[in-house]
Formats: sequence, C-alpha cells, structure tokens
Amino acid sequence: MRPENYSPVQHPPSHEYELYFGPNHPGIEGNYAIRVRLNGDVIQEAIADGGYLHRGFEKLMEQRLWIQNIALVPRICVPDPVPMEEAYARAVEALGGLEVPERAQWIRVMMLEISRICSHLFTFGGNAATIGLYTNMFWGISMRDLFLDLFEEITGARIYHMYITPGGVRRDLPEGVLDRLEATLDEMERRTPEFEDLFFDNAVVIKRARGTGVISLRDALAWGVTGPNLRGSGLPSDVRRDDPYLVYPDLEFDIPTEVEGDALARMRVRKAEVVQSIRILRQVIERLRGIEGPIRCPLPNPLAWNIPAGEAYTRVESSKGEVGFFAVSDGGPKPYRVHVRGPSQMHAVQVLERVLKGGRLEDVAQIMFSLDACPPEVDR
Amino acid sequence: MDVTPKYKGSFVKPLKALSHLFREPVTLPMVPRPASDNYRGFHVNDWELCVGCGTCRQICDNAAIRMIHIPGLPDDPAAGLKPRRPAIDYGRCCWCALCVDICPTGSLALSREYVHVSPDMNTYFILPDEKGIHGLNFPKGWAKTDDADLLDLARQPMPQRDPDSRGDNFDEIVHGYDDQAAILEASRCIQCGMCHEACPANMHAPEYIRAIWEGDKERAVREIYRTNPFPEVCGRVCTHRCETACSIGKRGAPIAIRWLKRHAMAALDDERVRTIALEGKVEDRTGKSVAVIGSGPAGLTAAFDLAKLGHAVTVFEAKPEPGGMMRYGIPEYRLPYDRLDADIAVIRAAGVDIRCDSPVGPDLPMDKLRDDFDAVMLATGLGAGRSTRVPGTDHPDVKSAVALLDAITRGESIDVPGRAVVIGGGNVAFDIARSLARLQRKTSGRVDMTLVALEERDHMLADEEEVVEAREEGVVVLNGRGPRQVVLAGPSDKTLGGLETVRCLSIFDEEGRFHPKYDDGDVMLHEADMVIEAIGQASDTGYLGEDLTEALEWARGRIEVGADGATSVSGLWAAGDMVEGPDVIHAVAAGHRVAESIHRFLGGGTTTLEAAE
Amino acid sequence: MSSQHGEGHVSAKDRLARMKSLEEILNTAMAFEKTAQTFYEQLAGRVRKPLRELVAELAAEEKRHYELFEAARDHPETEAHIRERIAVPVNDHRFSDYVHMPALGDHPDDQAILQYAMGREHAAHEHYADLAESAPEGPLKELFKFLSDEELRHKGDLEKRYYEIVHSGGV
Amino acid sequence: MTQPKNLPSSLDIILHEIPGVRMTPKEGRRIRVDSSPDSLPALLELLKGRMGFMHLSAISCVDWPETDEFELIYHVWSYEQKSLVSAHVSISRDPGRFVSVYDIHTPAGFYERDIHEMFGVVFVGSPNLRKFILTSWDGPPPMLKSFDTLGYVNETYGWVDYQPDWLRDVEGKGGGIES
Repeated sequence: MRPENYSPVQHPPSHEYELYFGPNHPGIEGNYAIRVRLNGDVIQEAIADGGYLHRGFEKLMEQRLWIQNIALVPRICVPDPVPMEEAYARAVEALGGLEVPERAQWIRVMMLEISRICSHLFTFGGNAATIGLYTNMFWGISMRDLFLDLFEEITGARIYHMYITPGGVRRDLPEGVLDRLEATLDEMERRTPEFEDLFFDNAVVIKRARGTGVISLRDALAWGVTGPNLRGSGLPSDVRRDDPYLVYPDLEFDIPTEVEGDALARMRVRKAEVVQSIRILRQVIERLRGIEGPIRCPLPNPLAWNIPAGEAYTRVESSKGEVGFFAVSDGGPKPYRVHVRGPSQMHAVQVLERVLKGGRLEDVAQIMFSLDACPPEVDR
Repeated sequence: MDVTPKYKGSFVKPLKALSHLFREPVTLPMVPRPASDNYRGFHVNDWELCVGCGTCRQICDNAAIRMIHIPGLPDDPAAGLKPRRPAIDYGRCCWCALCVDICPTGSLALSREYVHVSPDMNTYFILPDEKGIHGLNFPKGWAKTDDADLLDLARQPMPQRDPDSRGDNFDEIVHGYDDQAAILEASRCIQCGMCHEACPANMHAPEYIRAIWEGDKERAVREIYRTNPFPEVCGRVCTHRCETACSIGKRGAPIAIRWLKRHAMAALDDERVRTIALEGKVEDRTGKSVAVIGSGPAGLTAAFDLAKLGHAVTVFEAKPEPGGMMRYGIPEYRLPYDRLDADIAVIRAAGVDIRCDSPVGPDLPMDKLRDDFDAVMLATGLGAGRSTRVPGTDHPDVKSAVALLDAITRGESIDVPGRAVVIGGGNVAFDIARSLARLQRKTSGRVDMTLVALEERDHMLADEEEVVEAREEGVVVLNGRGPRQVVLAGPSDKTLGGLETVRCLSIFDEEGRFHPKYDDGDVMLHEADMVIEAIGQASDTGYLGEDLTEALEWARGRIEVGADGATSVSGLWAAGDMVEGPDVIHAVAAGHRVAESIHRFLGGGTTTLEAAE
Repeated sequence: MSSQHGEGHVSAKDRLARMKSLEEILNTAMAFEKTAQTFYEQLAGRVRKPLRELVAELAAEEKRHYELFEAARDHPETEAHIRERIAVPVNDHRFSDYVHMPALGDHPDDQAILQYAMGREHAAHEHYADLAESAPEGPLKELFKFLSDEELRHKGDLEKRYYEIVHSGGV
Repeated sequence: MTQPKNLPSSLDIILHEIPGVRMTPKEGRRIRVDSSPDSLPALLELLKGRMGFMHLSAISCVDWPETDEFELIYHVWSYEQKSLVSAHVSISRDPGRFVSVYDIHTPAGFYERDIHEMFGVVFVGSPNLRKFILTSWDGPPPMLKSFDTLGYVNETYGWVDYQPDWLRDVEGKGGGIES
C-alpha cells in the first residue's frame, strides 16, 4: 500500500488509531513500511508493507545471459551483497557442472566473511541509532569503510562487487592485499572493546533491548527464522556448517548462540559472529598465501553458453540468515527461472508482524533492526 | 561483562567515546580520493586497438553501449576494421565491466576516474577514447587480464593424417572436426559479423556458425547455400578472408570458419544437401538461355543462380571434367574429387547443362554462341603458366606447374624426376611440390624436392599450413632465393643440370613496390632433373577471336568489366580469375554478381535469389 | 632484372674521350626518348588489344620525356651552357644501345614488354642520374635529376605491375 | 558433502506410504521428490513429522506455458538430517489453484502470497493473499512468461535521446548511432 493512496479505514470510536510507519526511516535498511494499529503506544496489530524496492530482478534474470546476471544479483541485498553472488554462482555451477578452483574457493570465503563483518557493523550502527545512540552508527559505518576499501582494492567496486562469477572469481587478489586485510582485522580487534563499552555494556542499550522483540525457539522454528535471529533464540544452526559449501569444512569456527531470543541476544550473536569471521579470515589469509593456481575454471564463450536443462537449489549463510537461490535451466542461454529466497522475506514480514504485536511503538524500529531485516531482499 | 538478567549495564563505560574527541577524524577532505588500482570508473577505449566489432554492445546487460558510426576511421572489412566505436550511456551502465572482460582486442578498460557531476543529461552519454570522460588521462583501472579473459583464444585442433601416412598418396589430409570439436569451435564465435563483411561472397558465417553450435546442421547448410554453391570446395581450400578479419584473431586464433563449413557439409548426406540447396528454385522457365564458357567456380556459380531463376544454362568446358582449377589445379589431398563432384552434382541438379570437352574455338565459334544464346558469360580463368624467363627456361625439362598439375589430375603418366626444383612461393608452388614429392615417394621411396621462393619465411604467399606440411613431407623450402638461370648437366651435355639461384636481399622497396635486390655473391646450384616454374598464371583469350578482342575494352591486360561483371559488349559478361586473379571465393562472389546482372538483362527485374528466399 | 654493372676503371684518356657537350647529350637523350616513343607506337599497332593499353602508356611516357627535353633545350638558361663539356657516364654505351636497337620479337607478350620496358627505364634512370651528377648547377642538373627520378618511379610502377601480372601467386 | 548414507533408504521407506511419489537423490545433500498434487500435503506432513523436515526454506513457482502447467517446488530442510528435499508438483495453469500448506508450514504464508501476486496462483486456505509488493499494479501477474517486460516499458514510457555535442559533430559528418 502506498501512502499517497492510503485511506484510513473508518473505525468505530475507540482508543485505537493507525500509524503508517515508513516508508522512509533511518531505522530501516532501505525503504519499507509497517502499518501499525495502536492502543496508546501498544501495538495491537502490525502489517508489513513492502514493494518500495521492487526491481523485478527475478523477471530480469530470465531475460539475461547466464553471465550477465552476475551484475544483477549483488543488488538484491545492498548491505550484504556477496552471499547473493555466491548463491547465484553456485547455482550456475551446479547446473553447468563447473568446478571452482581451490584458490577461488578461498577467495570467495574471504569475500563472504568480509561482507558479513561489513553487514554486522552496519546493523550494529543502525540498531544503536534506533534507540538514539548515533555515535555507534558513525563508528560502525567508519569501521565498515575500512573493509569497503579492501573490497575496492580487490574487486574495483565498494558496494556492488560483481566479483564472484560462475566458475570462480573475476580477478586474482592484488599484491599485498592479504597484509592489508590482516591490518584491518587487527584494527577491528583493537576497536572491539570500544564497541563493547559503547553498546553492549551500555545501560541504555540493555534497558531498551533486553526483553524486547522476544522470539522463542519454538516460534523461531515454526516461523522460518534463520541465521543470527535463530541462533539468538538458541539453535546453533548455520548453513556453513550444516549444508557446507566452498572450503568451509576446512575452517575452524564456532557457532555462537544466545538463549533469550530478544533484541539484545540477537545483537550479541552478531557481535560474536564478527569475532568468528575474523577467526575465519585469519585462517583464510594463511591458506591463501600458500595456494597458487587459477582463479576461475575455463568458461564457455558467454555469448554462446547454453546450460543443460535442470534445476538447482543453493543455500548460503548470509549475515541475515539463509539465502536460497532456485535456478531452473531449460537448456538455453538464459535462466528459465531464478527464485531468490532472502532471509528477510521471513524476518521482515510474518515474523516482524508477530513480534511487533503487543510491543511498543518506540520499539518498532529497534525490533526491525534487531531482526536485521533487509527490504531490498524482500522486494527483489 | 555479565549477561545475567540482573545486570543493568554501565552508564560510565559509554562515556569512553569522549576519548575520540582527541583522535584524528575519520572523515575525508572534499577532494576525490585516488581510486584503487583496478577501480571500475569511467570507460577508456584505445581507438587504435578497437576494431569496432561491437562485442561490448552485445555483452552489455543494460543496453548501455551503442555503436557509433564515425566517418573517417579506418574502414577495411578485409582487415576486420569497422569505422565505429562504442559510446557508453551512464544512465544505464552498472559498471559490471563484462565489456572489458570480453573485448576481443583488449582496447576497452575502465579507468580510475569516478567523479562526474553535471545537471546536463547529455554529458552522461560519452564516446570514450584513451583519455577518458573528461580528457584527463586517468590511469587504467579494471582492465583485461589473461586469467580472466572471457574469450577462448585457442582453436580446436584439426585432426589430420600424419606425414608418414600421407606422403605417398593423395588421400585427403584433413579428417574434419567431430561434432564435439565443431560445437566447441563454433562456441568461440562472438557473432560480431566481421567475417561476413570480409568474405568476398558475404557468406553468412555468423549464422551458420551459430547453427552449428546449436547442433542444427540443416540450418547451417541452408545458411551456407544462401551465398555459396561450392561449400565442399570452400570448406577445404578457401583462402578464408573471414578468418583474417575475425575479431577473435586479433589476440588469439581466429574461429576455424572454413573447417566449420566443412563440418556442416559433412554432417548431411548429399541428397539432403541437394534438397536444401534447391529450395527457392523457380519452377517456371523463363525461356531465356545463357551460355557460360568455363566451368570453374565463377562460371558454375553464375550458372547455378541463373538456373535457379528459371533460365536455361549451358556451360561449355574445354577439359574432360568440370571444375576448372578446382579440379585441374588443386591436388586431391587438399580437395578430393568426389567432394568437388558433390558440389557440381547439386549445380547440375539445378538444371545446369555442363558440356565437357567442348572448347570454344574453330568447332564452336564465339559468334555462334552469341547468336544462339541470349547472354554469354566468359569464365575461362587463368589456365596458362607463367615463366620467369631466366636463361635456360626454354629447356624441355623446365615445366609449368599448371601443366603438370593438369597432367596429374588427368592421370597421365609423368616421368617423375628423381630430383626436382620448384620456383615459386605461392600455393600452386606447394601444390606441385607436394604432389611431385608424393609421386617421388611412391615411385622411388625417397623425396628430393626443393622449393625456392623469393619471399622470406614470414612473408610467404602460400598458407602457413602449406609450408609446414610440405616440410613435414620432405620438401626442402628455401626462402629468399631468386632464380638466375637453368644450367645444363655439362658443357656438352644437353640434359638438365639444375637451377642456379641467387640470394634475394629484399623483394620490395621502401614504398612497398616489387623491386628485388640480389646479392650476387651468394649463388647456389640446386641440382635437378626437372625445374618447375610456379610463379603465376596467365589467361589465354585467343578463343575470343580478333573481332571480339578488338570490340572489348581491356584494362591492364584483362577484360574490363563493370561491378556486375558486364563487359563493354552487350550480352557478354566476364568473371573469375581471368578478371580478378586467382581465388575461388572471389570467383564465387563474381559469379553471383554476373548472374544477377544477366538476370536483370534478361528481363528478370531485380529479384534475386536472396530476396526470393 | 639484375642490375647492370659498370665497366670498371677508366683511364684519364678514356675519360677525356667520354666528355661530350651538353648539346650532344641532350640530342642523344632526345633521340633515345624519341626512338622509344616511336618504337612503342609501332609496337602498339602489332600487339593484340589487351596489351595495347600498356604499350600506349609506355609511348606516352616517352613522349612526355621528349617534350621535357625539348623545353629544356629551348630554355634561355640552357643556351649559356649548351657547349659545355661534361663527363658522360660509363654506361653510355649501354644507353646508346637502347637508342638504336630495341630488341623485342615481333609478337611480344605482356611479360616481354614489361621486361623490356623495365630494362630500358633502369638504364635511363642510371644514365640520367650520372648526368645529373656531372651537370653544372642549374636547370639542366635539375632536369636530369628530375628525369632520373621519373624513370626510377616509372620503373617501380612497372615492376609492381610485373609482379601483379607474372607473380600472381596462386590458389 | 555427500548425502548421509542411510537417508535416501529410510526416506524411501516412508515415501512408499504415499501414492504418486518418486524420489531422486542428487548431489550435495539434495533430494528431489516428484509428487502428485494430491499427495503433496501428506508428503510434507510426513517429512516434517517423521524425518524432521520442519524448515520450509522456500516455495518456488515456475511457469511452463508449453505444457500449460505451473510447477511448484517446496524446499524443506531438516535440521536433523541436514538434508534438503525439494518436492515438485505440477498443477494446471488454468485455473492456477492449489491447496495452501500454511497449516503445516507457517512460512508458506509469505511464499504463497508472493506466488499469488507474481504468478496468479490461488492457494486455497492461505491466510493472506492480499497484494504486498505490487500494490498499485493492476496488470497481469508479471512473472508469467507471457508478460513482456520490454514491451510493457516501451508502451508505457517514452524514450529520451541524448544529444551530446560529440554526437552532433559525428552526425554532421554523416555518422551517428548505429541501430
């Protein structure tokens, strides 16, 4: 529903009223809206309203060559684009029978984990901002910027990298970038205590976030919650471990969980995940220093590339949860169908509607951010 | 930090943020920061390298690239140069840089320039050169790398007979691609169409390559027959201008277009080919008749077209079999006779009446032909061999390559020389050298064959594979040597002793003109029982008779024709080697033009077979 | 087509004997061009039409040269030098041979005509080049130089044509 | 990353209980199951109850105009088996009606709503099939193969051509944009 043609329903006289929350709000990663019915400041009902960022990617992908879609997929999720590239590439690889060379697999893991850190920093800053703590936002964004510099160096682009391609990656790593990644990780670790002080040990945060937007493990499983949100409710489930891809089986990392299932728990899971991503990245750096070889398997001429008929469902653990790509080929030069399953399709709609119910108006933004809902992923 | 629900958090710790007051700010000054080494900024394009193939436009997923025709740029279809360059619409570009990764020449790159601010929409549509969007010469960012090239620059190898199994026979050397290799080879094509424009006959190579890739060989054959009734021949011995122009060939091996054509033809049986070739044949007869003199590619192509258009065509051939140089010049190991016969059978099936052993001359005078037929086409080729005329070339054991090849085709017995020297560096020279070498091996088990060419190794007129294969077969190729004289075996011995050659220092002068310079201090004697001259051919137009010769206009010793092959004499056309010099595909192209012109002359209007289809 | 070689060392006496006046030189050259022109013109009547154009072109070329000499001879500045004696190149003998005796069969073909013409142009080029060397500074020197270049250029054109026609490569 | 060894066989045993179901194990913890439309709810029920396939990862819809069918694919994940079953059913395109599985898998609510919006399939019993993304859209379901995006754009919007100076210069010389 659009605000301009929104006409409030005539309600019988009551204390209830409706509020159109959005579509522009700093507490949301992209344009999105929630209609809330309130009694006082207590939410009686919340109705998610998307579509502001619908770009028709699934339709467009049917009209483009297999290789051309690498330019579209990162745009499905702005703050965490790499898992989209990975999921699409892997779907094409599964359909086309492509083997990704080892070096490329490690580089892809590196990209995925840097992207996870970036996204968590973004969420961390945004989440704090929803409760009025803007310093965190600046810190999160500025720290993220250091990682974006690395992206720029590796891929030539800061946000939409269009770097992972079916069969590998598009360029080898520049000289010395592993050293600079290491230095950035050191800086990240140096600053972690500051984030701790500023956010996680902050009385305001704890007061606002504890007990807010609680999802029980049972509900989480029933409602299709995944990723850090599910782990915040206590289930140590992670696609990287359960349905492994690339070289994740060769890596040591823990799957952090919290049990409370509230906004604070979810943020704490993310904080712990950043630590794990740093741990992964340090292993990747070490391995990449010793692995030479091609960065991409030979590909057919992209203008004459038919992929055998079939279908593939690939899953990737993004910073927000389970990303799924279902790709169908009819044997032609373009995908017959690509269905994108973003974790926020659950988190930002049915889950959000349920969690908000009974909550307070001032918590809407925080709850949404604590779920790390990504509207562009919902709308596609 | 405590996580128990009781823990309420600290009010003091967040105040540590105040310490940041004394830190260096993270914000950056308001000047553009230098971009990373492989940044994807605005496009740059090296116009010297760019050939205008338009592959960037094809790969662009946002239709952000338009090709701009720019008059004045090099426009050379034969070299694969089109006078056009890509322009980028930054209202559509998403900087995926696939255009860079696919660019066949490597001319396109993204620069490290990334700032452009303007309220004027028109400034977002740019025609990039090597200086970039604002002419600021920013360094290249994302550019082509070897390990990320999207094009396959290596050709599928052609399976063929090894030297041992081919040196003593005339079996075809090339086996042809199998389906798998053909599809892989066809898949390398980027469909830029340079080949189409470079081909004298404008064959629809992109279309048939694509059809082969799709496994649809019927469509491939159909596309081939649109412009060429000699696909079996051209699939083997074409001079493949298309491959010279191929964009993939700018950095790698061009698509093996010729071999792909051969593959498509081999995939269908002759009956099916015939059906496809005769699609579109006009069933109504026009009642007009055309005589074609000479059954080489030019004559038969015109005959085929005209017959399909409903005219009664009779071809007069002096030799016992049709095909001209394709039969009597090209050795069988390059072009098996049965494949040539297959092409000619299709032409006959179109209704063309080919009469062999029918030389125009006293028994069949030119005047009679002109009286009996509504139109006459001359396509008698270059049948006579040229001689260097150095001293001694009048010796009976100095032979002409053309005459010898003719004799071999006819199956005449030849006194195979124990030792032979061939003068010449073109394909004909190699044809005779390799043919005689086979006969030598067959008769005596050993090859003693020397080929002397004026040209240096890198500038041979013959195809590269001819040189390589000839060497494999035992032919000694000597480059940079010019003939000085043919010598006798001894002062009183009239038998042939050999050929004396002198070192050729250079063939061309600074202006590229033929001007051989010799080093008289470097003379070699090549002992031989036979010397074969294979330097060039001449046409014999004596059959025209004095009157017609006088009536025709001539230019540089050849009959002068218009673009459509019409001579200055009404009702008379000429085409092929005798007009344009030796080349099958040029002859085919000329044959089409003549057919179209004759058809128009006979009142057929402007309908062409292409249009009729 | 191999280059013509000089006759080796020449004694001082011989050298003196080889001095000719400009007038003589000019007359020889003009006779040379005239003879050639006439020769080609006559040849044009004998050859078949396909070759006639080539021969006519050659005749026209010679005629143009003749006219250049004529203009030079009648130029006022030439008058002053006309009796000066200058050294005549050593291959004068060969040059003069062409003046008198153009040996080409009755029915030459294109190759023979071209070979003949190239030989003639070559001799003329060398001869005029040597004359330009010996001639006093002035319009005459310029003329010889110009003609020498002309003959060379023309020879180049003929050679290119020769290559196209005779060395036509092959399928 | 191969399949847990015993899974296909134990699945096989269970699936025998349902008519019209065929199982195809695939690479990388994936199992394709083809089911008749009628058996689908029972299949999902059984997978969830007996094998722990409780996470409905997605429902995908594919339009096959040639056979006049919609293919619906239910991707269910088992946290216990660590495997993904993709259950394929084909339903008639006209009318595109199918039963909702919301009562088995709550996430189906969103996916069914999405497919309804994009393909026009009606899921009987689905709690909420109101428009979500295409609120202001009254055209045909856009993900249908018959909907031509480019045609729609060309009909709906005008083109504005650029006229930069360099282009005018080139056009002045007889060149210009090639079609």
